[in-house]
Amino acid sequence: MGSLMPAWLMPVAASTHAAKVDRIFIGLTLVSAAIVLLVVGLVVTFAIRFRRGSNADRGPLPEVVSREFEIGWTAATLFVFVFIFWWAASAEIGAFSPPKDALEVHVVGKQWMWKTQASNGAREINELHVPVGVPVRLVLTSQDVIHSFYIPAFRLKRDAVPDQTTEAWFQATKTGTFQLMCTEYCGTDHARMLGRVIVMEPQDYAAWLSAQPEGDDLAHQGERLFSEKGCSGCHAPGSTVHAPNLAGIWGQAVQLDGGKLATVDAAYVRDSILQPKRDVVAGYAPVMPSYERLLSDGEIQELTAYIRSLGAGPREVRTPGVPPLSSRVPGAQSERSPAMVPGAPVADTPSPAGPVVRP
Amino acid sequence: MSAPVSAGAVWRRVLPVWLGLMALLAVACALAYAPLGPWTAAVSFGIATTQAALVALLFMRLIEASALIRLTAACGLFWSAILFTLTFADVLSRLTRS
Amino acid sequence: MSTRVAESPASLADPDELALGLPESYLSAGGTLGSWLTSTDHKRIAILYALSVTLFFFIGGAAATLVRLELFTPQADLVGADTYNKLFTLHGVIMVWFFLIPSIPTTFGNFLLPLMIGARDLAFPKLNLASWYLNVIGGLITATAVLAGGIDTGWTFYVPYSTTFSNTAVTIGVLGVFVSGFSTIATGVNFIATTHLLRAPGMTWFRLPLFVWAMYTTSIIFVLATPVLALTIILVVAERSLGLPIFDPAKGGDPILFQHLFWFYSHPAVYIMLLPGMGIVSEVITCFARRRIFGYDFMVYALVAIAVIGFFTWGHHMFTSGMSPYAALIFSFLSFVVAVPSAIKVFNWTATLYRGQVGFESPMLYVLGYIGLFTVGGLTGLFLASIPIDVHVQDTYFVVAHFHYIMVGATVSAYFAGLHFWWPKFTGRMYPETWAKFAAVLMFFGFNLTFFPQFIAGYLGMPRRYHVYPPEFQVWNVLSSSGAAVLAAAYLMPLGYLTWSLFFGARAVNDPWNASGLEWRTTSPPPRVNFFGRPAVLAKPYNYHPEGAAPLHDEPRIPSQGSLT
Amino acid sequence: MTDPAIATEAPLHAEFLREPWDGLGLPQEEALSYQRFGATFGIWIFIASEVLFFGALFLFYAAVRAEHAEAFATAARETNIVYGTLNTAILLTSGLSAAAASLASEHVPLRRLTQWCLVATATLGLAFLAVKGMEYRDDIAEHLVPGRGFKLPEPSAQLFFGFYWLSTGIHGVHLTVGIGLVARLIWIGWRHPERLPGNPQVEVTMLYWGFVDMVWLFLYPALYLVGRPG
Repeated sequence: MGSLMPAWLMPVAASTHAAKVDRIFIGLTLVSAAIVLLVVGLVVTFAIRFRRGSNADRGPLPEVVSREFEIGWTAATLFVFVFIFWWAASAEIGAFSPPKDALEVHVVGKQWMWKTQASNGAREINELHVPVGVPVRLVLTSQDVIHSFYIPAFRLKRDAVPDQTTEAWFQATKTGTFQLMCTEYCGTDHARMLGRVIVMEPQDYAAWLSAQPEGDDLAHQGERLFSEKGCSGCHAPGSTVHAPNLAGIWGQAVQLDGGKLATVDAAYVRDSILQPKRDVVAGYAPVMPSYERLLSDGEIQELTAYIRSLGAGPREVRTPGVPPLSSRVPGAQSERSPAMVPGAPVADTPSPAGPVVRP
Repeated sequence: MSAPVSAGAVWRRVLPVWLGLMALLAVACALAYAPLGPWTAAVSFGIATTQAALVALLFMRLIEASALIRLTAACGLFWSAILFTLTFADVLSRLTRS
Repeated sequence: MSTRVAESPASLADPDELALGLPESYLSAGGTLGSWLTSTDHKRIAILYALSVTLFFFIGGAAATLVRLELFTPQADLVGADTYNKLFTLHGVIMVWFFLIPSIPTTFGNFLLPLMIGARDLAFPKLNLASWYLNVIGGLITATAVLAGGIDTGWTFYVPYSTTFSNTAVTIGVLGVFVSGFSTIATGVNFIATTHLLRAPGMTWFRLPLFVWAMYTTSIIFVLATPVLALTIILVVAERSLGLPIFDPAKGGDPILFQHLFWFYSHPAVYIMLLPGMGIVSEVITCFARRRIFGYDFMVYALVAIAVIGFFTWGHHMFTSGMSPYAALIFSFLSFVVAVPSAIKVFNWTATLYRGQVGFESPMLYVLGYIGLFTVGGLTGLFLASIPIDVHVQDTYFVVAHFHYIMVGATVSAYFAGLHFWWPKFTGRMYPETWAKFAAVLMFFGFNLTFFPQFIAGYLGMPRRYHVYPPEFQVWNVLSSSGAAVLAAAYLMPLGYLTWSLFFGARAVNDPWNASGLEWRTTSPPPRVNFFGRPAVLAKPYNYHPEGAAPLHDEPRIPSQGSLT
Repeated sequence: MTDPAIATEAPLHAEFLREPWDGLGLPQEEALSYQRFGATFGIWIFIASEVLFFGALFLFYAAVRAEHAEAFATAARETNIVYGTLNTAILLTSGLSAAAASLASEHVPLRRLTQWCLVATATLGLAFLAVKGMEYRDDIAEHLVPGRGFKLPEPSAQLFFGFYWLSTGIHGVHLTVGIGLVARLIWIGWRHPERLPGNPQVEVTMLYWGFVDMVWLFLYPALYLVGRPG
């Protein structure tokens, strides 16, 4: 079906989802072209054939024809439209939830750059390196206004909303460098909030990852915070305060006060840190203070990664080429984006996507 | 309904409504302190709806208005219902997700 | 006056027609500025509105011209980032609230609604005049925001950018929109009451011209959607200027809730822009095909269905916003459903041409262009209702192209069709037909050249609201900007020849198109009281030929539609 | 289409008849009654529009409350239920006098009753604003204005008070407009007593007043009755 459209009219398709979207797009284009040709063809034909004073036959139309035609084409359009809805919606439902073994990448948008932190420790600015063929789950948030994370080659777009998390996922099918853009208007340099997504072969990715300075691992940062911010005072196993032990709870269902069940995931952990009194686990007193304003979004993400590393929940990541968590030591974070560094002068031309390069 | 012609007739029509409204206000105020759990909001807004209905039907005379005017008032409610239903379809499913 | 008509060989007038010693027209009843600015005559208020929307159209058009010029190259060489952001915001705000939404209802609607139903005026003439003042005051307040440094939020005013981050004159800008909202609601109240209460004897609901139905359904949206925008604006102003926490995410507020409230208004607002154009097309196409409209009842149901279902679909603007995916599916389905009545209208217009006596006067050329542009705009709407495609093209030029096909390609074509169709009735003058035909054709091609490349650029991934862009998109932007130059010329042309016709055009007869509506059963231009005596209606509209019979060449209208007493 | 309730023995005043209702070719009495129906219909369309306006306001309240139920309960406990209940009673009573004014205005002999009911309505409206002013003063003294130095620690409690100030403010503006409209009628009744009975503007104003009452009936539980049992 892809051959029906000239290549220069279609953007590069480099994810599993892109192929599906293109199929629906081409299908809809064909249906639409047929309808446009039908309508324009009929309008032109009627207008010429029944032009004023022509000799065409103009016998009266029986009333019944009109009614049957109306019902006929109403039903036909409704049928076609509902079919397209079903087609598009089923593709969408199939892509609702990411595969369990996805690599998790936290994305923070801020005026006017993208910061990414993979759960295996890689932190980048305006760049994202991912292995080909591996599902990647994006957890997005923003530090200021709404941004939108858009990779045309993956047909992927998701808004990053301040103080909320949104999710999306993709699985790249081609190696190369692809454009990343902001598509939710966010102020002066909205048009320069660009970046690159670099898709690599798994072994190249592993090599790239191991060449990264170590110690900026999310979970280890979180571990440090866990004691610095005083969480361990209550949540550590030997604590005198009666607080839930966090080991092994990731991905589990916990019983809440009031009988509800909650699954321990990023959103639940975030809520428990910021609004601890909202969903208290059954059997515990609501004594925890809120950490709202005491922790940044990034720190919450690090704490979440730490809690997650404590328990092998169903979503635990096993990424090729990543050393086990215990073998890595905490250290200073480093930012190493060659593309854009905050504060650096911005060129008037945005950085082009560049040709697709195989590393 | 025949239109009243004396001052007494006017008051006979509106005073009972007012008494009902004041009684409902007292009930609402008292029930707000009752330990009804999650039903508190339902009860207090239920009473408010009843009061509003009394005002609309009897003070604003919707009960004797023509079908056209009643339809107009119903349109306001129906469109508000669209606004609430579809927005809450999103808000509630986002809330329960987390 | 009558002698001049008789002398003019170009005039189609039957000399007797204007020589009856009839009362003076609404135009000559007082020539001072004061007599115009205090008039409660719906026809004069329509002219006032026509002047103000034309002014706003050219202000918004000037901003669009600068935007398109800037986009000619990928670099920022004409204006900087902030100026560009203010320009597209100005273009959007002015065009949406001060041109597109008031355009057809307040000009054609004001002028024609009472004439078409055989009334002397709208139900509340003073309210009508007040609505014009509110509209102009709103427009001036928004224009003040430009002088105060401009607004850079885009016409959508998304929070938290508009409330806490933008350093521009957002408050003044949105207050202008707020004030104009009162004007819109006042117009809606007036039109609904007029349609219900002031129809002439015999003018039953199913004898109403479709333009009246379009005005009626538009008014329902005016009245029920605009207040939600007003409240949303108050929320933004309260947060931005009064410091009350409303949507502030740091305090637990929900920016997505703003989008729900905004689009609950702004999606139906698209139908505010669309339905009136559909009304005009139905009037013009029947007249120049000399046929009854195909499936009148279905055309009415379709208008009502679009107006009502249009309120259920706003969420398709929010598929990527982080809205719940289940809600997205509901909105996607409802968006497909609302496309069905639009499709029915296109098929019915096409079928109306069948076995007609089709003439190609300038209003008809605009209408034929309308059908093509509306079909493309409507079908690309299906792409945007499909969630996977929408996720890809949301906030790209694909969306920009789609809504310009609907709101500019279709609606502005309909606006010009109506302007040329009723110009003789409004002014009593004929315009140069050759120029008008040329402008119609130029507008169609200029429009397609401007906006079709944007579909491609959008699918290739060019985001909207970018003043610099990756160089691979330049070819599409060059095409688009060249088209914009053609389009600008096509829009300026009517301004020239229509103004010329006011002074030098031939006098128009009462019914130059041999059309069927009640508005043609009075003089051109009509007198203050609209009709001589009380019109009565005896048949369905578009009575161009007996029911069940074929239209004959230039057959005179059968005289049962309305009578001049 | 004429409304039976307003086709009454109200006097015929030619000056009430306006364009375009005078050109319908109806007898004067019928034209006047038709025009009155038009005015009532018009204000009801406007009220339907206002329902959506306040509907959106309450939607905002409901959505934020659904998300922050606890904080809303805590915050709502800080509102002054005495002032709130007193104001509700005042407004309900003004609704009584408004309804009585509307009924009485249809009869010439009840002109004085109409006038007194209008005065009572406006006075009760002013009393409401006075109580509201005292409540505002106390709220400010108790640091219930969102921002720096806000009384409660939870950030989302500020959202509740954002809604509190905004909604009572909007309602206050509506009420002030209502008082202005009633004052205009009182002025008409005082300067031209014969123009009050049968004047369509009485019913229109009183319908608007009734709607403003209804809005408060929902604001009362939303602002004052939340979180009281705790």
